[in-house]
Amino acid sequence: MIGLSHYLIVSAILFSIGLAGVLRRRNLLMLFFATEVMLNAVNIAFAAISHYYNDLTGQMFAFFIIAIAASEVAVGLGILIVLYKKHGSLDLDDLANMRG
Amino acid sequence: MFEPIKVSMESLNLITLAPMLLAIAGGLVILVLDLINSKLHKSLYVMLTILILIVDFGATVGLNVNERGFFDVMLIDGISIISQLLIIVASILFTPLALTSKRFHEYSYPEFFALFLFMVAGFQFMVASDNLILIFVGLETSSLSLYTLIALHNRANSYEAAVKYFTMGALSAGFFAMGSAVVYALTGSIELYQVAQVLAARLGEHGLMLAILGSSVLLMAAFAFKLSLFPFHTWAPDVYEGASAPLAGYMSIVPKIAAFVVTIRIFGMYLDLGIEWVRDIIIILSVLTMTLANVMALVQEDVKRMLAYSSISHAGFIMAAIAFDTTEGTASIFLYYALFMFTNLGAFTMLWISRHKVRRFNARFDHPYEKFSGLIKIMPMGAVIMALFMLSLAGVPPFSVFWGKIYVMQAAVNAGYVWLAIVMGLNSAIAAYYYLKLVVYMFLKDPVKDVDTVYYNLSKPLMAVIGLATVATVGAIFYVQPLLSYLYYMISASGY
Amino acid sequence: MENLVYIALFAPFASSLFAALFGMSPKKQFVGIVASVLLGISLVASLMLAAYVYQTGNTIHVTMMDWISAGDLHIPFGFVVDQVSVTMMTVVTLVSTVVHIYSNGYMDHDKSFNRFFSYLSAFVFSMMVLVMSDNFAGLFIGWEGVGVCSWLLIGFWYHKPDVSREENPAISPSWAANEAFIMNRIADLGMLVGLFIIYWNVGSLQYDAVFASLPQMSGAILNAAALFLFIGAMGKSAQFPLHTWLTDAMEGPTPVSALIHAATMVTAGVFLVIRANPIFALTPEVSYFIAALGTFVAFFAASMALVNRDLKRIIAFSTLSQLGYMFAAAGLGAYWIALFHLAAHAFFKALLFLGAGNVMHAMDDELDIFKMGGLKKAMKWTYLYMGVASLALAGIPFFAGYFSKDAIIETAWNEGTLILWIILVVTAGMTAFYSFRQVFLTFEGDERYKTYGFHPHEMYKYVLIAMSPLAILAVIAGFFKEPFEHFVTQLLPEYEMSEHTEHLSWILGLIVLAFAVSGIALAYKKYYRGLKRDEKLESSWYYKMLANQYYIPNFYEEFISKPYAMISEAMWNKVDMKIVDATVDGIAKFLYKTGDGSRKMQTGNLSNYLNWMAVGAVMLLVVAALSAAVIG
Amino acid sequence: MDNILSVLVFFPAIAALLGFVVNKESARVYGITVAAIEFLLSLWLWFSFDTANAGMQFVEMIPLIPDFGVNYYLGVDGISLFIIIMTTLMTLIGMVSMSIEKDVKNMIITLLFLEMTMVGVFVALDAIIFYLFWELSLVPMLYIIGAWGGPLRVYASIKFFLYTFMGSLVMLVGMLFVAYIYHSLTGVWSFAITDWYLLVLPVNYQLWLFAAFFLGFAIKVPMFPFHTWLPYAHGQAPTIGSVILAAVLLKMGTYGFVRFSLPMFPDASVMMITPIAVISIVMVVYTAMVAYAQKDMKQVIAYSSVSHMGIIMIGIFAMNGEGIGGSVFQMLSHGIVSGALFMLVGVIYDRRHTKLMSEFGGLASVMPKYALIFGVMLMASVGLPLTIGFVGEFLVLLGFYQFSPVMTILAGLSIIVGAVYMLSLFKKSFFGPVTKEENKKLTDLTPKETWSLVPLVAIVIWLGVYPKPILDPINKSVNAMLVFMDQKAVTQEAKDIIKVPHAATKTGEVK
Repeated sequence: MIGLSHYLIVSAILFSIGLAGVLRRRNLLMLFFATEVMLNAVNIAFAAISHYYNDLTGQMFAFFIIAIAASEVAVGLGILIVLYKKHGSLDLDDLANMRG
Repeated sequence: MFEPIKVSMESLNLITLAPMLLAIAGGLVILVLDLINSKLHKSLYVMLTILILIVDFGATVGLNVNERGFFDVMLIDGISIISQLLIIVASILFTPLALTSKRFHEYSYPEFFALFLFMVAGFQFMVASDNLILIFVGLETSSLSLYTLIALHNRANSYEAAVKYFTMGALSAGFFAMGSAVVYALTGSIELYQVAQVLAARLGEHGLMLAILGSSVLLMAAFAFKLSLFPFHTWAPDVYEGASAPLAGYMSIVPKIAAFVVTIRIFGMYLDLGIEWVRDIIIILSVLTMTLANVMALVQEDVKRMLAYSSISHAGFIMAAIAFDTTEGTASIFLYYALFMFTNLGAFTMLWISRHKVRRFNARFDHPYEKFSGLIKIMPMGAVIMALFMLSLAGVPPFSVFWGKIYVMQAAVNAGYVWLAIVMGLNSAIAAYYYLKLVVYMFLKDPVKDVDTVYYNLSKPLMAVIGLATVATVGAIFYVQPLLSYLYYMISASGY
Repeated sequence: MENLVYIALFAPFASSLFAALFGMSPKKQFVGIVASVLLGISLVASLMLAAYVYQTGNTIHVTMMDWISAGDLHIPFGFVVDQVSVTMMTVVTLVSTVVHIYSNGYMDHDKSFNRFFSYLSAFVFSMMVLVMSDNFAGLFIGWEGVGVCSWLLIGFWYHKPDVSREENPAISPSWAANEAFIMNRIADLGMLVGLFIIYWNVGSLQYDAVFASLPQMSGAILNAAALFLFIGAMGKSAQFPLHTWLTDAMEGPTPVSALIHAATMVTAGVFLVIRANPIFALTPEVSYFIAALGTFVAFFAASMALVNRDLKRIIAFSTLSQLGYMFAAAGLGAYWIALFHLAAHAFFKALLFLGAGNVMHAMDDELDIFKMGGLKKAMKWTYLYMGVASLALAGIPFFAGYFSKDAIIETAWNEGTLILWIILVVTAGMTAFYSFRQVFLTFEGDERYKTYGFHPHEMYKYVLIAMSPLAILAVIAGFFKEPFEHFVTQLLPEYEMSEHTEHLSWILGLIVLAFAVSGIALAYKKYYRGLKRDEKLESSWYYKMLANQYYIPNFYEEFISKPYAMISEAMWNKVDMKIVDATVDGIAKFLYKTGDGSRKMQTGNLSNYLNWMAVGAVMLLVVAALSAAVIG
Repeated sequence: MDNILSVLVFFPAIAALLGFVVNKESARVYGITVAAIEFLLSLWLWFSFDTANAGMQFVEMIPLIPDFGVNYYLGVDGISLFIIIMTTLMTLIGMVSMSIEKDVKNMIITLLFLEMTMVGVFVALDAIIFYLFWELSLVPMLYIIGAWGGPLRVYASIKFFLYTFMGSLVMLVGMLFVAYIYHSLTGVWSFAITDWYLLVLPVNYQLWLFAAFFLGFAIKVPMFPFHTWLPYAHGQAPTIGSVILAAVLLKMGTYGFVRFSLPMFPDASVMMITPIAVISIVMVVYTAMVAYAQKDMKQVIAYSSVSHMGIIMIGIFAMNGEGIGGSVFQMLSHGIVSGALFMLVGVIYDRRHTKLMSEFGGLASVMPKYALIFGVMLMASVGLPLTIGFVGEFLVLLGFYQFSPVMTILAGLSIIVGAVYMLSLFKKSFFGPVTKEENKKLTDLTPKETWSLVPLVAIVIWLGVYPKPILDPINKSVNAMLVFMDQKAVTQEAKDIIKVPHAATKTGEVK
């Protein structure tokens, strides 16, 4: 029987994968995907907990996260496109003009 | 079986939503105006924005203390009102900086002002709720707007800044969401007051502390990012540098006020529950932040970057106040920001008026120290005023930041953290060095040749802003008392 | 009478101010005259006061105004004219007046003529304050005042450059002046401590209050007070080991040497002991120490005088030696005899110095007696004066020194301090020898000065006349011994010889006389005919040691001055700059370095930033877990 | 005129603001006029001061931040009165003698602001107002050193600022802590010193607070080993800067000890006598030796300041009327004398643009008037009786003797080592033949210089001969303070050591 803890473990694994992606990826686009993975991991958790408590709040939260993730992508991709136009690259390591 | 949902308008208490709605509506109006006539001058938008914010301010002032509204997700307590007021005032003060004598292209887009108003609304939502969803929505609304505004500055550095801020913001959003999920898992609620009740009831349970630890660390990481606390501060110098000076100044105040309010709500709750290690991590973060940011600021070559580190350090300084969990401590946060606001406004405005389209002094920086060399000879009043702001930031009495500092330190002493007060004092002394460095450049060095255009961007509105900032910085001693008693009243009314 | 007190006191002050008005202008003869007249007025006033005190036996006590009052301390400017102070006043004003008149002639060609009179009168004023004050603090004012005037006057010819010690043992007038001032300061610290002891045990610094409360004070405190006061006296009266400044002080103009470094200032130490006799009378150990030290110095100084070639230094050593005699007397309790010798010594020693001044004036400031000889032809009167003074100094009967010095030697016998007596007697012989060695080498024998191209001439007439009172007193002062004793013992304790001593006194006198006469005879034998250098003697170690003042100045230089300078240098370069300041700068540098180091985390690379965030989260977790574990 | 203190504080400040409008050429006259009026006002203050009253006079109190206990609270007593007068006097004289050619107007405005802060420090009776003026005084001085100073001016000025700033921030924490205690005991926030005096603190609190205040004051004094900013500051500062710095700014530290540390923490003060005396003796002897090693005239005087401040410190901790009264008097004395000495060095620096003693020699022959005044000041500096320097030094040593004879003797070495470096300076510069060609044609004091120095000479002698008019009010307030400390002290040891003068017990005056 798949219980709450299973969902939570999946969520935690997904979150960790996302985090690892954020930390390791050099390509900005991949990095965005990684953050999406993290947010979706949270969504799984919320949905599962919501079910567990039989409470709708968690699902609501998940919906909001989906919405926000969508707008994040919108804004983020917009910035990325401009950046790509300017730089011609989405590699993180090229993006270190300001430091110190 | 299904009962019709009855929602009475009174119970919704929509007035609590009015301020944010006003700002959003204002933003929409600006967009519509642009649709009708796309040739309108930026000054119209600036003035419209200010007007909208003034109305917003009026609506906020009119709110009653300790009310809830809109299915109880809106929380209008004392700190929500004062923080909204501070946010709006700061927004009003920073808006006229668009009216430079030289044209900077982001301000020619009406979208800039619409986004600005949406951002303000987002911050207002953040502070006016104890519902984690609403906080998250407000946070993201404001952040996404802010990223865009930064990118609008249309320079290579701005994009870089926006991307860095955005990416790290996304990660912190992940942390926040995960943290909320853990809280939800623990308590079955995302309303902070219910969370507090549940936790209080279950606090003795075995293993609960571990979960609380996880949630609070995730949430703390999310807000430490927003508050630019060490080691989550790394974005701040780059973003300040990449953003335009007004936006950088704005970022040093408003998002932090909003984030502080949320931090107070969440971690104040933990502290009230008697979870002592929260206090420790707050203090450690605070000490690390103010010290390391200070020493890093010592070695900066660019004034704006130095001010970025200085803002980080100030944030660290104030962060400690949360750990005291006293009315004075909470009051000191708002007092500090209220006073800091004017000085920082002035300082960043001074940078803004000296901003050139091309870098004339240094290939990398817009505002290297050399640029201000001998400013006393070129524009004496400008130099004196800038020096006043620097001294204020350094905490020299009787300028505004001093009163904030002393109040935070008094709160520390009262809460029994005398050593922390001493650390704060010593940090202020270290900080004095880099502020003085600018004073030294302005007053004690000779001008670099061919610097006729230091006050390149100066215009009447900017002069007015600087004048206001100067008066507020110098005359702080005269309004600290009413400000303090108002803050005190509001904060104690909301039980902090 | 009060007015007389103020006249006596302030006439020199007025004189000083008057001369100071012209201090920077070229020589004005009237400045000297006015100064001399004002000093004369002071002398007359002092004499009138002396007569008054002598006749009525009353003392005059005036309080001018408050000086310092703080806490419980109240110090007024108060002056007292009693038997002791009036004696000192008379001696001081008399010698001063003579010296002032003398200086008109001596400083004739000096471009700083006016300035000289200003300093000289200022000195007299300070000296008067010193002797007349009714409290220790007032005495200290005068004490320091004479010190400063002495500094000014020794360094009067400040423009002279420093030379090596071989060329001039005093290096330069300004060097000598500083040496004198600093050495005196060392002693003054002792004196101050003495005052503090008195104040905190008595609650006042007034003489009468202090002396009245002596019986209630413990022996240890009295001893300490006496000892510290005497340390003060040692500096001013140039007692060993603080004696080197006195001979170097001869760099000053000769009238200064006569007035300050023979007749008045250097006797201030003796005066202090006499003035504070109630304290010293209660502290026999300290008193005995004083007597022993005085005796030692008497001998020690005389030994150095034996071989010296410098006209003025010889007299300076003799002064030192005679001061030793005075301290011996005072230490042995014969305060009035000490005072008597002080007065008598003032007359003949001033005369001796002024005579030396005449010689210098004649010899273009040459001081080496080996280069003189046979001056009697050119300087008959000076020869006479110096001869008389030397006779008095040697203690030849019926001259002043005979009465006073013999009394001291007799006292030493009377007290049963046989060793002191022997030393003092031997010293008397040495005194006679070096005095006449000097007189003979200067005035008698072959006229060596001719080979050096000098053209000696006698001093101005009026100067010689002005010196005459001193000469007369040097001869006759001794005859006033009885009335003097009667007069001052109204205030000072009586000192009577025991019957046994009384009985032997003529033998004792004869012994002393024998020593003195044989000293003169030896001098006559060796030097009357002229200078015969004895190479072997002069190259002997003891001759060299004496000629180099036992190498004490060299010792001071090597072991005090130089190390002090070296340590100071090290304190500055090593400690202050390298340790104290470097620590401060080090902290600043450390912070700066930390900044430089920590900014490296700001790589600009977004990936690193994100990693930092993760690190931060982990760090928070660790800290929170640790904290939770500790707190529980 | 009850608000004369406010007038004294803000008159120069307002004048400074108006000074921005004054024409450059007239700025100097403007400054001198303002300073002269300020000086006359301070004399009027003295004139209307009730010498029979030991307490605070001309008290003004306006609430500023009542919720936080900060009031605009001013007053003077015998201790601060004369320091204020000295401040206005030295500012006036400094301005008259000023030889700066560059940016005179800026200098005048800066000096007037500085004067406000200096007067403010000495009249403030509210700790926060005190702190405000205390910190604010750093800014004009930073500018004076940094803008008109020598080659190392920036380093020197920043060092000066940061060092003192650091110390005073710790002191600020101390102040906040006292306020906290006051609040927790009375339920009222107050930073008024007179309120704080009433607090009877346990000994351990006293010690900690003493330490906090000590750091702030000690750096300002400056006490060994916190003194190294001073030689740099003096060495680089222009003459006027050194004059004000030595005469007034250093006094803030010692004044702080008298105003805060002693009455507020009597037991801690008594317990700290020995350590402080040891430090002070080190200051006296060590810095005097360092002074002797200097090659630069100004550095000699700079280090001599440290040495003299050591004497003042010892006097303050003598815990009796003689010592504390003497200390306060010595503050005035040192202000006048060191100010004058710095002016004198400035005179020669203006002519030769060097301060190295090796460059001179024989100045007495070339500049007799200069040598005369230098000589008088030198004698005052070494503490010759009948000059102003003696009275204070004598009283201090006398006072401290009661506590420890041995340490008094060690401190008394001051009169020897002081003479050593001063006389050596005088000999090197003024005596001997005129060796350097440049020195042969030096002109003696100009009328401007003469007229700024002669009043100081007059004061040096007047107060040396007749210090009573100043010593009496000082004494009165000091006695009252001692009575008060004695009553307040918690431990018997402290009560034993604090000596209340008989004069004070007789009249039974209590503040």
